[in-house]
Amino acid sequence: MQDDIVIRVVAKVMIPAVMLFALYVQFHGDYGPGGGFQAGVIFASAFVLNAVVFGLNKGRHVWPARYNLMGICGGVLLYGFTGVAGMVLGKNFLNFNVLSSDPVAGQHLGILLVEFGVGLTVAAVMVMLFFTFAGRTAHLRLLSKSDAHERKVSASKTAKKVKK
Amino acid sequence: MAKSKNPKSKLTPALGLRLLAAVAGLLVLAEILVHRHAYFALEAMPLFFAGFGFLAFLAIILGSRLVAKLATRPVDYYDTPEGDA
Amino acid sequence: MLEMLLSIPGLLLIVGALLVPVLPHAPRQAYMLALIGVSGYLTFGIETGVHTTASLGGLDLILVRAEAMTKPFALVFHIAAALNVFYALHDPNKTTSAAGLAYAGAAIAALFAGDFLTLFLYWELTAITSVFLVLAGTSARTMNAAMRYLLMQVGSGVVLLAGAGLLWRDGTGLTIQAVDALTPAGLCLLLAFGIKAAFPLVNGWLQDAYPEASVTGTVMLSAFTTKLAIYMLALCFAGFTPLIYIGAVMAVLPVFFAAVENDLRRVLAYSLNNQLGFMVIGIGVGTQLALNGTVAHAFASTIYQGLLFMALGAVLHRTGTAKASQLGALAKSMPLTAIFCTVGALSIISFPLFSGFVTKSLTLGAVAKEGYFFVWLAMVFVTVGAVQHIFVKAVYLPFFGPAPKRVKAKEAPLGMLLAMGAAAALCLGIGVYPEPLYALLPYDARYEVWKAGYVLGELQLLFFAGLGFVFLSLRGVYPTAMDTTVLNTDYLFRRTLPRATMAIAGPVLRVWFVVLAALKRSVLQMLKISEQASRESGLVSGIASIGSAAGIFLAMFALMLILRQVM
Amino acid sequence: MMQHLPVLQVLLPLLAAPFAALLRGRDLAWGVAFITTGAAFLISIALFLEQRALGTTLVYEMGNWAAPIGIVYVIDAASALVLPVISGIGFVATLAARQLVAAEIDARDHALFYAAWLLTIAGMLGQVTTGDAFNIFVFLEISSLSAYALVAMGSGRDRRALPAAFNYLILGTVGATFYVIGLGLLYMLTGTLNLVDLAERLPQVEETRAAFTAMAFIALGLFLKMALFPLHFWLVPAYAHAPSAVTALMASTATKVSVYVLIRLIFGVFGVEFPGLADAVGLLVLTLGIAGAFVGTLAAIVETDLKKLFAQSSIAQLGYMAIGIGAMSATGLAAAFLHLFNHALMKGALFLAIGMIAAQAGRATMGTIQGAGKQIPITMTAILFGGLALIGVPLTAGFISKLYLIRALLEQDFWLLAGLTFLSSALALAYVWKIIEAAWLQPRPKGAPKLHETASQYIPAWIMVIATLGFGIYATPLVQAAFAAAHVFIPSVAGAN
Repeated sequence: MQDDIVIRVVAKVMIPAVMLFALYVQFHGDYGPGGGFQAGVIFASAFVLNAVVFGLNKGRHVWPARYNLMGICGGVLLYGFTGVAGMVLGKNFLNFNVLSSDPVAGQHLGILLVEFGVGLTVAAVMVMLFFTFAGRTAHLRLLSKSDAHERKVSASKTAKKVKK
Repeated sequence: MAKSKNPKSKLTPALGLRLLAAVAGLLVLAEILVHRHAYFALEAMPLFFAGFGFLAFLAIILGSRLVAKLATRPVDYYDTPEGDA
Repeated sequence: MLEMLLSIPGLLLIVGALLVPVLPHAPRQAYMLALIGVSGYLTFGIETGVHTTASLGGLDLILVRAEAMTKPFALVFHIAAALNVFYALHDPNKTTSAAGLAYAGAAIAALFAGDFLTLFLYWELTAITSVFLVLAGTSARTMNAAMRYLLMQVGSGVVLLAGAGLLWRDGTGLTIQAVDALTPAGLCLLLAFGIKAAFPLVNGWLQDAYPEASVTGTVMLSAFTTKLAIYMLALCFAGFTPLIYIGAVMAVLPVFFAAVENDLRRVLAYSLNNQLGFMVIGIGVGTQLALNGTVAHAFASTIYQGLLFMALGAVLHRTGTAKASQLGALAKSMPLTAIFCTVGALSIISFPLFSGFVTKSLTLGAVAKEGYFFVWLAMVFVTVGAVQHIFVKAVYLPFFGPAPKRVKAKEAPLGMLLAMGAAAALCLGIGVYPEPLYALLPYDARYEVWKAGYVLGELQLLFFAGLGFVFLSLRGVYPTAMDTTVLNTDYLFRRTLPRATMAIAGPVLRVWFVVLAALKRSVLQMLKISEQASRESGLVSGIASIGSAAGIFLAMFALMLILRQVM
Repeated sequence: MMQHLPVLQVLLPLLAAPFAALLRGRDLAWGVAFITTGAAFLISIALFLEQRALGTTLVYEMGNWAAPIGIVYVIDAASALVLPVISGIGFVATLAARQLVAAEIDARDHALFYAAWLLTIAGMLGQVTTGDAFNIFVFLEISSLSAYALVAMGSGRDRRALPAAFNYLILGTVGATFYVIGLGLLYMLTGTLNLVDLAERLPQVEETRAAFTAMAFIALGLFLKMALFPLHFWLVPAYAHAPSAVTALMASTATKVSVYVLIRLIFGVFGVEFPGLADAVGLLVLTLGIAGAFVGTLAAIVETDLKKLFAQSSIAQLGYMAIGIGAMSATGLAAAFLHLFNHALMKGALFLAIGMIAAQAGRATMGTIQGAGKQIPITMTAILFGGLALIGVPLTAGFISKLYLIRALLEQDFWLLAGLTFLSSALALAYVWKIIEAAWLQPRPKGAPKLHETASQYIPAWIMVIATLGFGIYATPLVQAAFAAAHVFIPSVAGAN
């Protein structure tokens, strides 16, 4: 799959665009369709495409395994602490009005931060899921190779017998 | 008041016996001199108490014979466990 | 707390007894004597009437109440307690001295109880503390005897409680006063006191347990329980005529048993039984003179019976046996004990100049005055009996008679001698100068004892009884003591009762075992079924596949909807 | 700070979880878990005291949005009673988890384990505090999913943990889905998800078939999460093959939270007068409850693996809670709350003690504890006390809850049921005696490995035992709290408590 030049060139062009679009969807959630979940998935699809096109190790290189856990936890903590910020500033948990002088601006800021947290977590989860399952194919292939080898060996043995 | 009397075989020393007879006689004599205020007719009878004392003693020994025959058991009777309460 | 301790008589001794085991030997005796002294002084000061009351859950209890009759009993109990301390000077056993003191305290406190509930408390306390005295006995049979003793004593307590309950239910209140014996409550109380006063058919425990107790234990036991019962009978059932005939039977029967019995301490237990018979006759007659007689007799009997028990206890302590068949010629080696024992014997056969004479004559006179001829005759007969089983059998033969085999014995220890001496002095003192005792008696009725005719009659009776003995032994007919077990009314509880219950229980038990076996089989069957059901693959709790679990789930859902329609 | 307690109760473990996940160091994750559960326990006690002092319900509006629109956290007498149980058990289990997890799960997964551990506790606490129906579902999912993960983590030592976890996952999700379907129906009928608001709007639509179906969905979903008799198949393998620490936590809290949610919805939202509730559901719950009690006890009698044995007995005990609910009366509810509280203590004690044995000996079966009475007396005595409490021996907490349960039944004249309850708890004596006999009366088999116990091993179990005995001997405050909780749902008729 890696050596098909057309795919490689198109992928190279597409991946940055996909990421950019993901960010647009992320921050556009307030006014139109979008928001953390959708943006996260799109963001993750960029990495999946990369890994599919350029191979797992390159993919793993771009998005190392430890990013997964950090992404997930980071997202949740971001969401949580935006809420806690509301508490620190005197109001109840998840109260965004107090985040800036004007309550409406506060709401916007709050939503943006929270949605970004969600996006981060979802992206990390999706990439982790992909690599968990994709990683296994390598493992499976190894298995299949060893089966093929055995078949070859047994086939040669029967062939020898037939020759005798 | 010690009365040296050993039962069964030989008689008590003569002195002891004679002493006994003297006291008995004295008590019987005293009966005549003394007037006793009696509640019951029988009690008023002279020498009632003397006779009754003697006969009662014999009756008790007879009675004890009866009890000995009926109500005695070997010494370890209750020691043998027969649902001893 | 201290004020309460001092105001309730006897409580000082009970609480004080707790400290007894802690003290070493010598100071312990002094401490006990001091306690008895203080308690005696306090109780003696209490005038008649109600003193302290308390209320417990709506019931008002009279803790301290003195009757006319209470003072002599309290005094004699204190004297007995003191004598017991002296008597047990040689005995290192801490539990018996503590139990003995508590026992005396409980008995004294019971005297002053004003209502049946407080009485019940002390009644049980006397039972429990006295069991330790029996348990202190050394013979193999002690444990069983103690248990039988405890059963009877606690049984009496339970019956007392039942009586009190019935009284409370009838609304007659719990205060101790004359009770009509023919009501159910009255019967219960009569039985309760009767058990402890060794009425016929329930006297077995007295002859069974007392001789099994330790040397000092028996002496302590002989003083309190029975006299307390007599005191209660006198309070509640004075003048109840059937008591006269119960008393007569109680007096006469033991005479024959005592004649046959070989263990001299058991002989004394029988004689204690017939002394109680005398007192019960006095209560039955119920006149002031009779009651005076009973109280006086109880007073004197506690002392001379105690003395006799002490003397034979000393003999047992020194020679190791109290069997008439093994004792003889002890006077030479135990002269003082012999003398004190003789004084006791002379008192019990009411020989003039001794305490028995001045006290029993009151009862005798009262009975004669009321014209109960046969009862009077029985009482005289019993006096002759006393001559036989006490004077001859328990005193003359062991101390002065021939010794079947060489019995080596030393004189009793000092403590015992002191106690016996004091008791003997008391017997003689009361006999010679009875006025202080008469002053203590509840009523003023008097009976002129020192009339020549009466004294002569008494002397003739005793002397010719003695002659009877001489006559029989001369003819060689006088029975020698054999070592046998004499059956007594406790036979009823130890053989007849168990055999009867087994007769009834036997078939019932057999049926029960059959039922039980069937039950067991069915339970095992059920368990086996449930085991199959619960095994791994079993229907009920095996790891069912998800499909079946979901199936059940949906079935439940459907069931709920159907239920909704149906209901 | 005080007014934020209701949200902190849930927020603390929720936010601590990601932290714990990130901490790879030795015991760091456990440290976070320990501090968080400790704080949560203190908070729940503070909430309990504050609620009792005020007497009314504490309401905490998320983001200051008012009730029907905004999500509110409600602390009333009922939740104030259940919160300390969950956080208390969580704290003590975390205390014991250090030893148990170190023995049963390899070091690499510790951080993730404690993350899931904190999440499941946060989920349970959330279910109890939240006042919004859908929010309950969210927390239900949070606690269940992390529970599935925790159970699956047992596979390191016992491969059968995987199928058990998978079973648990599927059935748990089926239950949760039924719950959310029911919720959807309710939302369609009433247009609101706030519990109080729902309760007010429901009477108008009570008669419709949809309302009853919604109630049926919700009730059934929770029956499964609560492991009521026929729907209990997931529980025994899940508890038996999960890591010992997880069994200790789950057995004492997971099903109890579902019981609380069931009470909160059935009595709080639908109310006792809801048509068809008393007779249809009530009757069903009673029969399933008593059936569960017998099945659980009989299965426990024949069981040899200790974890399975006490898991079976959990089904029986849950049967008793169901009976309490089925009685549909204030005393019945109070009995259910009492048993919810006491059972958590008893099971906590038992599984913590058994966990210690399993950690040492691999599997805690009748064989491993044969003659162990002399080698590890203190741990075995903890199990003994737990067993006695299960039977309902006086002076233990078990007795108090059985007492009020039977009283509730007698008040409703369910004479047969009271008898059966009594019989089944007496039957429990069989499996407790089986353990006592194995531990003390039989000699230790020759080759058996030597068991040993250290203070840090048996202290958590003994904390629970002391709590069981404490609440058994001096039970009045607990009983009053239980009745206060019951009266939140069934207002007390004057006189009848």
